[in-house]
Amino acid sequence: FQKNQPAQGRAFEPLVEVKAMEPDSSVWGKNFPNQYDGLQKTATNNIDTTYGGSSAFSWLERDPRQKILFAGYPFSKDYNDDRGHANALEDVRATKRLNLNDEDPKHTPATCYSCKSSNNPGLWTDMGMAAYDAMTFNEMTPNINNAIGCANCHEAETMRLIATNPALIEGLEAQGKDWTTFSRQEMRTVVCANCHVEYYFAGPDKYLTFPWAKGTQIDQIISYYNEIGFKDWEYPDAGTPMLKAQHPEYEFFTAGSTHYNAGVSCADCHMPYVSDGAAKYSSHDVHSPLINPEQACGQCHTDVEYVVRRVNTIQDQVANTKIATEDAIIDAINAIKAAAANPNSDAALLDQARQLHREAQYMWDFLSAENSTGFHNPEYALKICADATNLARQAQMLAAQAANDPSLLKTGTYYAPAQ
Amino acid sequence: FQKNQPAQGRAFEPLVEVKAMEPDSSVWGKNFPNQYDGLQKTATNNIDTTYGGSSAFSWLERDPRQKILFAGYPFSKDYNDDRGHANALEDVRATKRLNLNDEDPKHTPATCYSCKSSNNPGLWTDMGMAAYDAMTFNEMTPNINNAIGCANCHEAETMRLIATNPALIEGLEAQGKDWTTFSRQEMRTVVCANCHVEYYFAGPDKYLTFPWAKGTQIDQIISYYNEIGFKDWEYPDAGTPMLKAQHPEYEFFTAGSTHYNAGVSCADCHMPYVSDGAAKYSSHDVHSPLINPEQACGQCHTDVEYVVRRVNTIQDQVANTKIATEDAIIDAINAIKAAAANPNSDAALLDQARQLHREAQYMWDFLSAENSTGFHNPEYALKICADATNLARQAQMLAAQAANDPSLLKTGTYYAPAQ
Amino acid sequence: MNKLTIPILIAVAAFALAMGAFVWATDAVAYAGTHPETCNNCHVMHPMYENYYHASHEKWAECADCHLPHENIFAYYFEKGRQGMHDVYVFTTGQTPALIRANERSQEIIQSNCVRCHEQTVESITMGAQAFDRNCWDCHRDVAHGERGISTSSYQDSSLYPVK
Ligand code: HEC
Ligand code: HEC
Ligand code: HEC
Ligand code: HEC
Ligand code: HEC
Ligand code: HEC
Ligand code: HEC
Ligand code: HEC
Ligand code: HEC
Ligand code: HEC
Ligand code: HEC
Ligand code: HEC
Ligand code: HEC
Ligand code: HEC
Ligand SMILES: [Ca+2]
Ligand SMILES: [Ca+2]
Repeated sequence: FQKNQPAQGRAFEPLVEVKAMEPDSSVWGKNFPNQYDGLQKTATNNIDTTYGGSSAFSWLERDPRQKILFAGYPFSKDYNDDRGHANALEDVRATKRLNLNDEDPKHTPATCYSCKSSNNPGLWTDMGMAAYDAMTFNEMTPNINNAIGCANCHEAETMRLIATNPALIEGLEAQGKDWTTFSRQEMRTVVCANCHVEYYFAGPDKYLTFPWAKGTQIDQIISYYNEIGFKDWEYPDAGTPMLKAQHPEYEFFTAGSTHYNAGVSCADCHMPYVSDGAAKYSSHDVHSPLINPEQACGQCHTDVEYVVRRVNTIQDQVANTKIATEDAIIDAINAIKAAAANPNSDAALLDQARQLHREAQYMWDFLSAENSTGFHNPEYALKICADATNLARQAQMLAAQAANDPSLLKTGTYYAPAQ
Repeated sequence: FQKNQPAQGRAFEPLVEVKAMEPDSSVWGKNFPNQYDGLQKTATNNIDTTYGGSSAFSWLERDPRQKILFAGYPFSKDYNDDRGHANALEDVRATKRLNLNDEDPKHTPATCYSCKSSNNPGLWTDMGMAAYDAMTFNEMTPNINNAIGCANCHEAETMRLIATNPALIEGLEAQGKDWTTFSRQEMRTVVCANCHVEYYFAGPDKYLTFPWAKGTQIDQIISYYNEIGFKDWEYPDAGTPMLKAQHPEYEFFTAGSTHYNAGVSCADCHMPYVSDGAAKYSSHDVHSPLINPEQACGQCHTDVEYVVRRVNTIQDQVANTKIATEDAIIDAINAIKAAAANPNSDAALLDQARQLHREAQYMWDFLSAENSTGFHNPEYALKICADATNLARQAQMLAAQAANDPSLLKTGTYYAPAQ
Repeated sequence: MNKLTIPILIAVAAFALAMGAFVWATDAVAYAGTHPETCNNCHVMHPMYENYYHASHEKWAECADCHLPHENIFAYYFEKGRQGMHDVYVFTTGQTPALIRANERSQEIIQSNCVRCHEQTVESITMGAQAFDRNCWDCHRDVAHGERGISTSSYQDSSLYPVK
């Protein structure tokens, strides 16, 4: 039925038959012990790199500006770096961002399980995604007992890579794309887009949606959100209708990066071939390629030491520029707050300021929530910083104009001692 | 005498003996006809690329913002793209930037010939660079009768690549570097730094100087200029002490670009090997590598079409971001002008605004005057845009604070109809 | 017969046996030949073989043409033995590194071989007062082992999943 993937025998006889969408990876593991072992290893990984790695260190501690930037939103309470796939369930259940009071209209929906468990493909097929998403997180919990597993990426019968998340299928359709026509190499990137993408919850029933109808570039996503008038939260005291970006690895990488344009896929770097005796297989121990650069980068680059040094250069440059952008946004926030508190402020100008704050911060977040510290697309990262800083400064200027108060133009307010 | 270059015979017998620093390239050409032919070809090149190429198109027409940015300085009168080496003399004599009135204290000095002629190495040796630079352009003209030639790059006896410009030797020495210890591969970049570098004229006698004592990165150069209190001109009505950046290809490329870090030299791309029968030699027809990418890039990159497409992506991104920076600087200029016209403005704040305008515009110019539209170092280019925009917006904000006038915060003033 | 003869004979026999087993187990005799297939005997050499086979020099040169010195026959066989024993030792003792890279000595050998065959072509660029201080493959990155160098994986072949 899938146009791109003709039925095809495996090179060997499976030991056990795995039923469609089997949530338990250990069953698949009987046929494919190397892959299963790899997936298991992601549970205990803990090596860190300069900017990433596998421990769940806190971003709010590492970069306290983010506490200000996310004020009023659960991300200001708890925001850690990601860990290996096998931890997904434990981590989503443990985060302080959850609101488990089902009476509260802002309670966490079941949708938050969407990218954390291999039970999902089966549940979505049985009950439909709309019904799944309409449940609360608490209500869904008993149905979920496996972390990410084989069923999230593979079709059991053929072991093909597939789109399992209905939101991905719909997100592609909205752009007129049909994933079943994709080549194998494309699927080695698209399979990650089941999860490593920007998303939002549409409507009161929290329907999982990827904001891709206008395209997956940052300005297209922003104009999509503006058009539907969506906001994730309102910034306290400033009144800005904010957007939160989440792990847009797929959108960021595919926006003309050098590796994407050269035909490189996520799996090339994050799941390089390794050998076990004579058998070659894809490493399912997915983590930062800087932990095993010989395998991850050495397959294409002869001078591995050089490319790793290069990653450092790029990440340092992005990390520093990102901080300058954060400072500009914080200056804007403080100015908008003051202008909003001033009853004489011009409402129209203030709204313009808020709109620019909204866009500047979303742009910054798009880059910041992307987990490679710019490496997946260095020039895009720096261009986004340049644009976001420009908008943030203009937001501040508009706030000062709204309040007709040049004293709101102070810069470096993050560093100023709190009054 | 040169530590890195042990005396050693040539592989073949020269036909004629070329005397040291021979200014006439046709004499050298008798021994090396291929190289001489190449140099000759640079006279008639006229193919243009999207952002560069060999015709002398006007930057002021292509990007009229530059007329505003250079207001009050000769660059606002005439500023063309560079052409091939053989045109250097014709072009320097023809530019409307010259001031040939020797009575005017602002007359053009002989220093302007420094990078345009193969007569220079001989003249510098005979009279010393200080005496050379103290003459006027008019006075020097009779001594100069050859455009750029072999003597600018080679030592006649050995054909080694050498530093011929005393300003380069001194600029390196100021950083504790001795060019005679450089390897051959390093010289394939450093020989271009005889000319393709940022420079200024020190003191009343216009002594040619490279501002490298603190290093060749942009912030090091800015802090050098700030420390010596140098300015090229004062921005009309704004009163900003401005700096003009000139063709800092060397500084830009060597600031950690991916190709520089990988050991690639200017000559690798701009003077690729070509073959004459069985033997290969360096193309001396120096121009944009996008005109012959198979040779220039294909030696290292198999997929030439891919890398050329990549250059386009990078240049488009840089060109667009650069325009946003120009807009921000123009907004700042207009605000500073207004604040300067306001007798009640706070002088200290206004000076701070000017300082930021000076730095923002120099940063922008460093990127803009660099002739590869960012390709020589894409991330550096975009980081510089981000920083320059940030400073320009802050300059505008300080001007508004100085005049205590939020109406100076208007943005997009370049697009506003002139009053 | 000296009273040491028997122990010596035993020692020699044991040594011969051990060497024989070693040679048999590792297929070390393979090193005597020059066929690229010989090097490919060793599965860790397979990527280099595979990529070499598809690169431009397969028509002209065998592994040994580039990887062994050719100044004279002694240097050739000495290096062949030295390098061969080293590879066999590393391989049989399971110390094969994740990433096999030519060491400095090999690089010098390879460079001298490039120049040996292409002397005429490169004469005018390698000549002069300054040492030619780069490797030919700094530019010609793919002539020897193809685009993918020592890649253990080929590009994912999209034709395996033909569209429609
Ligand atoms: C060319 C190689 C390459 C490709 C292709 C690539 N990545 Fe990465 N990825 C990296 C590097 C390098 C890092 C930085 C790791 C670090 O900072 O330790 C990274 C970081 C990440 C991280 C964070 C890892 C951590 O340490 O926490 C995630 C998640 C990720 N990538 C997902 C993806 C996805 C999804 C795709 C495809 C859309 C992708 N990557 C494509 C090289 C790559
Ligand atoms: C079913 C959803 C899903 C799919 C499909 C998926 N990921 Fe993930 N990925 C996650 C989640 C959730 C986490 C974070 C888990 C945690 O922090 O507990 C994660 C974490 C990661 C990390 C960080 C690991 C570390 O050690 O820090 C990397 C790298 C990564 N994924 C890459 C990929 C790549 C590459 C693909 C495609 C081949 C992929 N992921 C497919 C959901 C997914
Ligand atoms: C479209 C897929 C998707 C949805 C929906 C999703 N996540 Fe995730 N989640 C991911 C991916 C991918 C990662 C790993 C990358 C990262 O951390 O940036 C992740 C990481 C996490 C982590 C570990 C890192 C951290 O942020 O502390 C937590 C906790 C988490 N998610 C909670 C949630 C909650 C709560 C929701 C619902 C509000 C949710 N997720 C919805 C894909 C998703
Ligand atoms: C995060 C996504 C993801 C998960 C989870 C996942 N795989 Fe894979 N798997 C891949 C990718 C990507 C490939 C490479 C496919 C290709 O090149 O066509 C792959 C390849 C394979 C292959 C083909 C041989 C190879 O190694 O290249 C097998 C068999 C396989 N996986 C088994 C499993 C099993 C068993 C599990 C569960 C224990 C599992 N996979 C979980 C993404 C995943
Ligand atoms: C499947 C092949 C492949 C893999 C795997 C791969 N690369 Fe690349 N890489 C490329 C190609 C192709 C280019 C484009 C340049 C070229 O044509 O040589 C490139 C370019 C680069 C560049 C130059 C771009 C720049 O901005 O400086 C760096 C650095 C780099 N890669 C680092 C890495 C690192 C680090 C990894 C591992 C995490 C990696 N690559 C994995 C194929 C790959
Ligand atoms: C990796 C290849 C590469 C290297 C190394 C390199 N360049 Fe370039 N250079 C380019 C490309 C590509 C362009 C853009 C040409 C265009 O836009 O048409 C360019 C443009 C230029 C131009 C403008 C040409 C024109 O079309 O007007 C000059 C001048 C220049 N480079 C000088 C240098 C100098 C000096 C160095 C060393 C400090 C250097 N380049 C190093 C590739 C390179
Ligand atoms: C003696 C000074 C000098 C030296 C040395 C020098 N250049 Fe130039 N170069 C110039 C001048 C002056 C021009 C502009 C001539 C004009 O526009 O008439 C120029 C123009 C160029 C151009 C533009 C050509 C075009 O067609 O647009 C390129 C590319 C270039 N140089 C590269 C190099 C490289 C690479 C090196 C070193 C190998 C080098 N130059 C060494 C002074 C020099
Ligand atoms: C340190 C070397 C150096 C000095 C000193 C120098 N130039 Fe140049 N000049 C160059 C290089 C390199 C180029 C080609 C790159 C470019 O145009 O950006 C160039 C290009 C030019 C061009 C052709 C392109 C254009 O801008 O229209 C003119 C005209 C010119 N120079 C005039 C002058 C004048 C007048 C002076 C003295 C004020 C001067 N130069 C001093 C190195 C120098
Ligand atoms: C803009 C600088 C420049 C000028 C002007 C110049 N050369 Fe060169 N020349 C070079 C560079 C760079 C090399 C490469 C040297 C190397 O790789 O060691 C070179 C190499 C050579 C070589 C060595 C063989 C080869 O082609 O690589 C000869 C011979 C030579 N040049 C002759 C001349 C002659 C004759 C002239 C004048 C007609 C001349 N050059 C003008 C920069 C220049
Ligand atoms: C002497 C060798 C050499 C030459 C000549 C050369 N390159 Fe490269 N190039 C490299 C190396 C080495 C890298 C680093 C990545 C890698 O290891 O493949 C690279 C990386 C790149 C990249 C990836 C970086 C990115 O930001 O996307 C592009 C694009 C590129 N080169 C374009 C060009 C173009 C265009 C030319 C010709 C004008 C050129 N190169 C000439 C050696 C060279
Ligand atoms: C045309 C010359 C040539 C031939 C033929 C050749 N090689 Fe190489 N080999 C090279 C070069 C060049 C390198 C790269 C050295 C470097 O990058 O430092 C290399 C590197 C290697 C390496 C180390 C891996 C690395 O990238 O450093 C191995 C192992 C190797 N070759 C084995 C072989 C085998 C086995 C064969 C025959 C199947 C072979 N070579 C044929 C030129 C050659
Ligand atoms: C017994 C298995 C085996 C065979 C047969 C074999 N190799 Fe290797 N080779 C290895 C191992 C193991 C290494 C890694 C050694 C190291 O890194 O110290 C290696 C490393 C190398 C290297 C890189 C290290 C260096 O010396 O620079 C080259 C080049 C090389 N082999 C060439 C060859 C050639 C040519 C042949 C055929 C004549 C060959 N090999 C046959 C096992 C083998
Ligand atoms: C055994 C002799 C031999 C050795 C060793 C050798 N080559 Fe060649 N090479 C040839 C022959 C024969 C040709 C084809 C005829 C020609 O173009 O001269 C060739 C062609 C080439 C070509 C042009 C065709 C192409 O593939 O682009 C290049 C470049 C080249 N060799 C570079 C090298 C380099 C670099 C090395 C060392 C790593 C090397 N060669 C080692 C014999 C050799
Ligand atoms: C700076 C880059 C560079 C270096 C280093 C280099 N080459 Fe080349 N080589 C080239 C280019 C560019 C060409 C293509 C010339 C043409 O197209 O006419 C070439 C062509 C060749 C050719 C083919 C000539 C023909 O007739 O088509 C051979 C053979 C060759 N090189 C061998 C070598 C050898 C051997 C070395 C080391 C001594 C070497 N090269 C070093 C850039 C380089
Ligand atoms: Ca992580
Ligand atoms: Ca030009």
